[in-house]
Amino acid sequence: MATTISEAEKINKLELTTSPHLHNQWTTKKVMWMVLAALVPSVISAVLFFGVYQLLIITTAVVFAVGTEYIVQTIRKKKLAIVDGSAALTGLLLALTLPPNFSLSATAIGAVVAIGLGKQIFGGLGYNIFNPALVGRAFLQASFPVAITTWSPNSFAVDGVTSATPLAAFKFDKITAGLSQMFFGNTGGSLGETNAMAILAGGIFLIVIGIVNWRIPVSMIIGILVFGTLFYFIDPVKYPTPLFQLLSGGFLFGTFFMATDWVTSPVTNKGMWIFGIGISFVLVVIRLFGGLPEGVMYSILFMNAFVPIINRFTVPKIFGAVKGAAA
Amino acid sequence: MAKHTPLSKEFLKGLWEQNPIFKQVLGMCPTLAVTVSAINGIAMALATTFVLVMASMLISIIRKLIPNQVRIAAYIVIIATFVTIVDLVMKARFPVLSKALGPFIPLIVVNCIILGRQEAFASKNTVFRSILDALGMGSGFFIALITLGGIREIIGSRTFLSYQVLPNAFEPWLIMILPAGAFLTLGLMLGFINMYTDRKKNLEKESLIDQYRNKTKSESAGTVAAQEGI
Amino acid sequence: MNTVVKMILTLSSIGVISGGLLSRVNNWASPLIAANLKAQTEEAIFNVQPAAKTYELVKASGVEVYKVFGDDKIPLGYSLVYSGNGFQGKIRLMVGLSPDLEKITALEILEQIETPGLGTKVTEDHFRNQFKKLETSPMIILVKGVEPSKPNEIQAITGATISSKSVVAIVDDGISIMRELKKEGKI
Amino acid sequence: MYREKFVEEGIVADVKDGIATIFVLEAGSCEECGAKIFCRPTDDKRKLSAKDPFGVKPGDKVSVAVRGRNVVAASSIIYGVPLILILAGVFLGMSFFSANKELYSSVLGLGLVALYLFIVYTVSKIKKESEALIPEIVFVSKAQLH
Amino acid sequence: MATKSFRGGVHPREYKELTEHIAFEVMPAPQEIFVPLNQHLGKEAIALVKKGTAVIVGSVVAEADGFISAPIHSSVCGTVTSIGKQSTPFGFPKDTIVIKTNGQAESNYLPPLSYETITQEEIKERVKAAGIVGQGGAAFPTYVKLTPPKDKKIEFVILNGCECEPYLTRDYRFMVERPEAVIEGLKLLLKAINVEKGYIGIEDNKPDAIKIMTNATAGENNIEVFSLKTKYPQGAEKMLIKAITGREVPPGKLPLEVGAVIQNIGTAVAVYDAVVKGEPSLTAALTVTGLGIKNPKNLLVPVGTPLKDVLDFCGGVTDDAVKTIVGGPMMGVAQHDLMAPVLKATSGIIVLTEKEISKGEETACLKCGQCVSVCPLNLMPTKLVRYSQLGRFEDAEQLGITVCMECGTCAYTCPANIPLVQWLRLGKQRVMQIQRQRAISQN
Amino acid sequence: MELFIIFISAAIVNNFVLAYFLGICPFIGVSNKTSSAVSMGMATTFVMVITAIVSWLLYNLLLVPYKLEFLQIPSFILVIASLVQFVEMVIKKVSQPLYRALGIFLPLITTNCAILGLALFISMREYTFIQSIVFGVGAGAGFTLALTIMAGIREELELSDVPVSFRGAPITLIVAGILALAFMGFAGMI
Amino acid sequence: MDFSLIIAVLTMGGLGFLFAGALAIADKKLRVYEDPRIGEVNDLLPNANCGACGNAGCYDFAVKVVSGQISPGSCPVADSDVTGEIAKILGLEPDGGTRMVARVLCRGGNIEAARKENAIYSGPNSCSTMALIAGGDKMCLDGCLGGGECVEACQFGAMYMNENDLPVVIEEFCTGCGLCAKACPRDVIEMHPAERDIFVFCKNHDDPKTARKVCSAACIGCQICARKSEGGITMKDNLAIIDYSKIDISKIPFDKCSTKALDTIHPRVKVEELELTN
Repeated sequence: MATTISEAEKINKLELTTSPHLHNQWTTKKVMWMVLAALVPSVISAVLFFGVYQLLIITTAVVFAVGTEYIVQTIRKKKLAIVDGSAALTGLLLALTLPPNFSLSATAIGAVVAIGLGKQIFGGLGYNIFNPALVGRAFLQASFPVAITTWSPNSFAVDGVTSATPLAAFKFDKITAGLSQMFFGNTGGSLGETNAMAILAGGIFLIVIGIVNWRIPVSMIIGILVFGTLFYFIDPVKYPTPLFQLLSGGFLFGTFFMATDWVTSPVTNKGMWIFGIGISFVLVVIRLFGGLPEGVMYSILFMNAFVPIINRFTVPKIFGAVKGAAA
Repeated sequence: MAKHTPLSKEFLKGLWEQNPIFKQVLGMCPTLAVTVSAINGIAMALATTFVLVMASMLISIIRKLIPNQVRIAAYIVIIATFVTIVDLVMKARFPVLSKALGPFIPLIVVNCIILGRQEAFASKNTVFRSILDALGMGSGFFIALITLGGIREIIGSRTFLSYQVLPNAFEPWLIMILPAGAFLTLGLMLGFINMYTDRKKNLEKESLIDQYRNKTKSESAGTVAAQEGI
Repeated sequence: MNTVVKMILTLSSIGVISGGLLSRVNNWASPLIAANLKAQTEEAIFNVQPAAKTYELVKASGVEVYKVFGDDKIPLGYSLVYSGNGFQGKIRLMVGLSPDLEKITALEILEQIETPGLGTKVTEDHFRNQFKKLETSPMIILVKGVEPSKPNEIQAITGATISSKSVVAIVDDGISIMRELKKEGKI
Repeated sequence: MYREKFVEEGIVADVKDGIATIFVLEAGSCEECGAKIFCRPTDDKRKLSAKDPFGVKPGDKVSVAVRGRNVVAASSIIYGVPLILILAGVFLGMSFFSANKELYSSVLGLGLVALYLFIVYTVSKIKKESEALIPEIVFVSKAQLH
Repeated sequence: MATKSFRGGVHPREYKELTEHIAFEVMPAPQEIFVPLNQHLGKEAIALVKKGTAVIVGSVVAEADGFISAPIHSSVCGTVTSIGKQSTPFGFPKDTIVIKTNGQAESNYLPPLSYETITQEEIKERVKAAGIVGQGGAAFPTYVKLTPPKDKKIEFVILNGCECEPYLTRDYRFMVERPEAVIEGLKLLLKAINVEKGYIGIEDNKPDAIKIMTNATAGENNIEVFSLKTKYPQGAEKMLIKAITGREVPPGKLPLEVGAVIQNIGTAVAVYDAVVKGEPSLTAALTVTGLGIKNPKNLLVPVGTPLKDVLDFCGGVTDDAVKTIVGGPMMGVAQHDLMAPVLKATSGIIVLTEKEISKGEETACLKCGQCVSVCPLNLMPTKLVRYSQLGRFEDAEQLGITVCMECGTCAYTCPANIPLVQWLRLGKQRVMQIQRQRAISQN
Repeated sequence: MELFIIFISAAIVNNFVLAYFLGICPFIGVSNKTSSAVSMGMATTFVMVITAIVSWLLYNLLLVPYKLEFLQIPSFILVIASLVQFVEMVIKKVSQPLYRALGIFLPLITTNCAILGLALFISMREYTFIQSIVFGVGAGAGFTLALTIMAGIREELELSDVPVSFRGAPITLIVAGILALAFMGFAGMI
Repeated sequence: MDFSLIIAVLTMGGLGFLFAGALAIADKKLRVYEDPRIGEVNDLLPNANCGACGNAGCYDFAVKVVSGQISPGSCPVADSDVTGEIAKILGLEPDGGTRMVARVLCRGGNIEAARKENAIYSGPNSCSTMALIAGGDKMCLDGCLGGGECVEACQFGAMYMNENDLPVVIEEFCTGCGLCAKACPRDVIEMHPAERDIFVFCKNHDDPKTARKVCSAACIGCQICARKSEGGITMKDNLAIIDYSKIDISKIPFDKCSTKALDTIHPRVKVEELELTN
């Protein structure tokens, strides 16, 4: 051994890990907070259009979601991971799908169900099969069907029409809302889904920084335009225009923030296309033939159930492998 | 083996230890379908228990006469006969209940609890034991159905056995009386019951290990001290 | 060979006993069941035609329709049993009609599997009572959110538009069939 | 689906013409099922046939594997095609017969299925192809006590 | 010239600017060298010396044991002090010859040969005798690569100038400083395998290297230079072949399968030196870099020099250094003992600081699919890793875990910071164990 | 149109498994293999169609004319049980290797519950012959759909960190509950 | 006698006849005889399907026991009562199989084993993954890694990690199934007959100098025991190996083993002595 301590030996402790020794900038926490940031425009729009009370709904949802996560993780003696923002994100997403002036107690129930039944029961972050926020929302829809389809008019409304969502107005009364009205959010609807502009701002931000894979939104939009056009040509009176389909209801919100949820969407590129187009198809079927005016939530949940199968069917061909012969 | 079991045990095991719903997860179809309200659950459980007891009794009486190859078929016919009797009696005497339970009374025939008990117990045991066993299983089924039906009724429509138990301020959760609610409630119930038994088991084990650990620690501390002393 | 004979014998005799037993039980039960059914129908008929005293089934019609009479065999109108698709499945209902088919006396829902707590509100008095004294010409109209202003309008149940709509459609359908039958002179 | 592989362990009961009959030790997914008493009046289902590339002897413990693709193909042959045939037969019959058409068309449908199954039974080509679908022994641990 | 590439891959920050402008510097022999007997893929070499044997530069201290093995030469003059287990850069101790240097400069090279008159067999013999191993990382004996099985038709030799690992600039320096050695080395290789076509693939982040090489090959009809997209792992054999020829090497097969032999730039230079100068594999050309190094350098180091001495030669490490890696940062091995020596195939020593590693806290898999989309071999790391974690190795086998080459793109990109490669490696190891057992059972 | 509605109703809106709880047992014990689910669905559909035919004939040509409706339950269950046995015997005779190949991987007709339910619904709802068959196909399709989805999810669940107490039946029921919620979107399609 | 009764009786009787006939045919053609004793034996077995007996599962074991291929005592998990019961069913004399117990043959816990001077391991806390990276952060490359994979593998709750991060086997709970031994990537756990109490608690093959450096509880290969035990202990690759067929306990120089690697099992607490909380 060398008698003098060399320069190199000054290092206190060397870290022993496997390769690779470099990592890109992303962490789970950072991703979650980025998505939360992308939702800010929608939150602002909700408050502007429907009043300050909506902030209470949002806060309730977030607090109860995070609280449930905290409690379950404590009971299961798991490492507390509430700072990663995923529970808060679920709460916020849930809140944004609720109608304005929704009751706070029901919001709390929804948030608890979303985290408890939608996420933690499967093992927590990363293991859930269904989008937790949508599970919460579907639970509320099934429990309080009247309250959750009662739309209070938004603050810029000039007539009574805007208190119903454009889709419900179309379904039951064949009234079509104006496209620009829908684009800027001057219609009835859930907190986060009315203002297409705000959603697009957040969604495109997420695609640009690489969190959201563009394939899902693009395939969904292509899907709804194709199926929408198809039916519109079959009977333009009975069925709405494809653009109306695109801008109305929760489609855009679902496209950018619900369907693209990493955990519950396919991992393969081919799978993402199938997933997106599948959602659009189911959605058009529900909207046009089902009893409900809106079906984004159901169609996403429905396709979530197929994700494991899609993943299995779209396993990419291993590099160099001959087709058909598995390695 | 069966001879060593006390008679009380034959009855009691069905209530909790081998509860057909909570522990054996059998007969899911009627359990989920009829428990919209507690009263339906009770009716279903009574009907099932009746069939179970009668079939068990009869089969344990004639168990030595039935050739092994046709035993399942014979059980099915016997069970179906009793189910039909129940069905007819209900239609004749309790038309409202019969309507509420709809097609699920006939499905008692294929309830695994009944056939399972015949195959596993009545065909091997004496009449008296078989009846006790059947009564126990029936009661276990009863407990499960009334709990599930009660929970769903209370939360889903604020009432229990048609008496309002929750204030009007409570907005009923309609989901509880939908199929989805049935699945979720039973799933959660099974999970929490497992959790309770698992926890009990774990606590026992942990306390044993802890004691073991403490003892060995003190002893090894002794030996280490002894070694250091040398 | 012995076992085969034994097998066949056992199962056949179990079958025979079961058949015999069930036949006996059925002999006891079937009149009671028939009585129950009759009582149910009767109750419904008298519910939709409160003034009725007697009734008879109109056989030639091809649909289940009862002609009801008050005291002294005065024809009071008809009770029509009709069904159609609701939100979740079939809805079967009975509607009481005046002899000229212009007015509904009352409505009874016999069977339905609508969403519990929501679609099932069609069976509740609040909804059904709207049909009392309702005019049927030219057809029944469903309105949403506002109070009915015309004598042939019905207000939909909040949150269960489709179920309400279905009930109205079934009633409308039934009445139009009745009108056809009336024209043909079958009732 | 096609990549899936079902693996079972069993003991060889009999070998004939390169096809081994294997007594399966655990009944796979049946173990968890509450309704198993209904579907197993005879325990014959514990036996399965498998191709034998190793030359096993009775008593050997083996693992048997079959591709998911083959399971689907095999069940299509014996359930899927008859399903389509019976539907075709019945719908054809319903538009063809006039009196007592329900009974006759059922007989027609079932007859078609019977004919199909007879063809499967006799035509050696189908037989050979269907034999290609059966499981194959993939792992042998020699019998310990023989 | 269109930029060619493959599907998947990532592009980590390069940090090549630290050393790319610095010319090779020769490091003097240290006081003591440690020569492990296993510096190559394959069987350990057999020691020919004993304690007390005097050696000079170029003496053979261990001879090859079998076909896949390589002889080892002393890189210094001195005396063998011991033979026993010593730390190696692999992380595990291996049998090692320790030689104390005496400061003399005697050498015993092989006779130089003229590359114009040399025969195919002579080249192979020389490569074998010189103990040259692949410089790409796996240290596959080059002689073996030059002796393809008779039934395989080899169509071209590809020289791998990608150097797709971040930080490393060794191959780049070779191309810039000794283009003629690279080209002549390639020609010798072509001759040795008796192949017409030679390709050189270089990533397009090294435009001057591409330019120099293109100029240098201007007169050669049978050698072509390709500019490839800068993307990790462009330098992996399979990816390189795919990018240049469009052919895909089947899973579990060698490049020979599609008629290709891949050699590293460093190997070509070593072959050239061995033939023309008669110099056996004595020095490792390596890049010593990373933000944790005070004076990053490109060095020519005697094989067997302890890492510690190399780091000291570069001015030592900074206070915030946390990790020392031998090899590239994506596939190299983290070191725990700085007495581990530099080996023939060592391409770099990197000292990293927290800042460069940028590793976050590990969370559960989010199934984002990033690993699936970057995997150059089209595997599904997300599933494979979960199978490996749960001990379901047979399922992992079915999904092709053995195909994985541990390039690390998946772990680099994973937002949940899961040590994917570690689990994949475990899975591969166990699956291979299972496969071996199965093979035994069937015979 | 009536037929289409019956089909959609049985397959999706009032799915046998998710709305009527028929055939829950195999649903809970289902393996994680999609191919097994598809195969089992196929076999069950086949048996369901045969059951629909036979039970319709039995009910309308034997029980009703002779006023034996009260024998419905025992006669249906006997006929179904023997039918299933018969089908298996025929299949076995036709192709022993195929039958043997599937025997263990395809726990056929554990769905007596669903099949008896089917037969009872047919007589209760007074379907016509064709309607009965369509109903049988729809029910089989719905069963296959639910089973296939569950097989996929099952695999995912095995890879998940589900709390120990909730593994097995509880989590399956909860997934079924959420699936039932998702299927509610199709309500009103009939 | 009314008509419907006759028809009902005929219908059901006929159906029963038909079904029985079909079953009879099926039975004749398809039946496999299963010894009823298989089921009885199977009911007695622990049904953990651990595979320690070398069979595919408990049912497999039952089949083989009944057919006489293996003895009832070869289930290492079942206790003597169960073995006796099984033997009774088969009409055999009960034979007591040798009870095997898992032994942890490493005492290099956190205190004894030296850590790698200059490095810390960072990665999943699992033995197998630790072993992959430079052999974890202990210097000894043959010893226990302390990741607790054996404890996870134990299905009977018979193991725990002590404060020194070494696994401990609770002998009374150990069924001898050997799953822990299989789980250990370093093969530190071995299965031994329960009564065996002398072991070399080390697996290190390093030369004496290194061994002394890496762990204070290592067998340093000094050979003293091998010389004195007259063949009961042999040295292999710097590690003492006990040959249990030749060992004579009186000849073993326990006090000469400086690291106490060669040792007997310390007198332990019996589980029966523990106070059961309920």
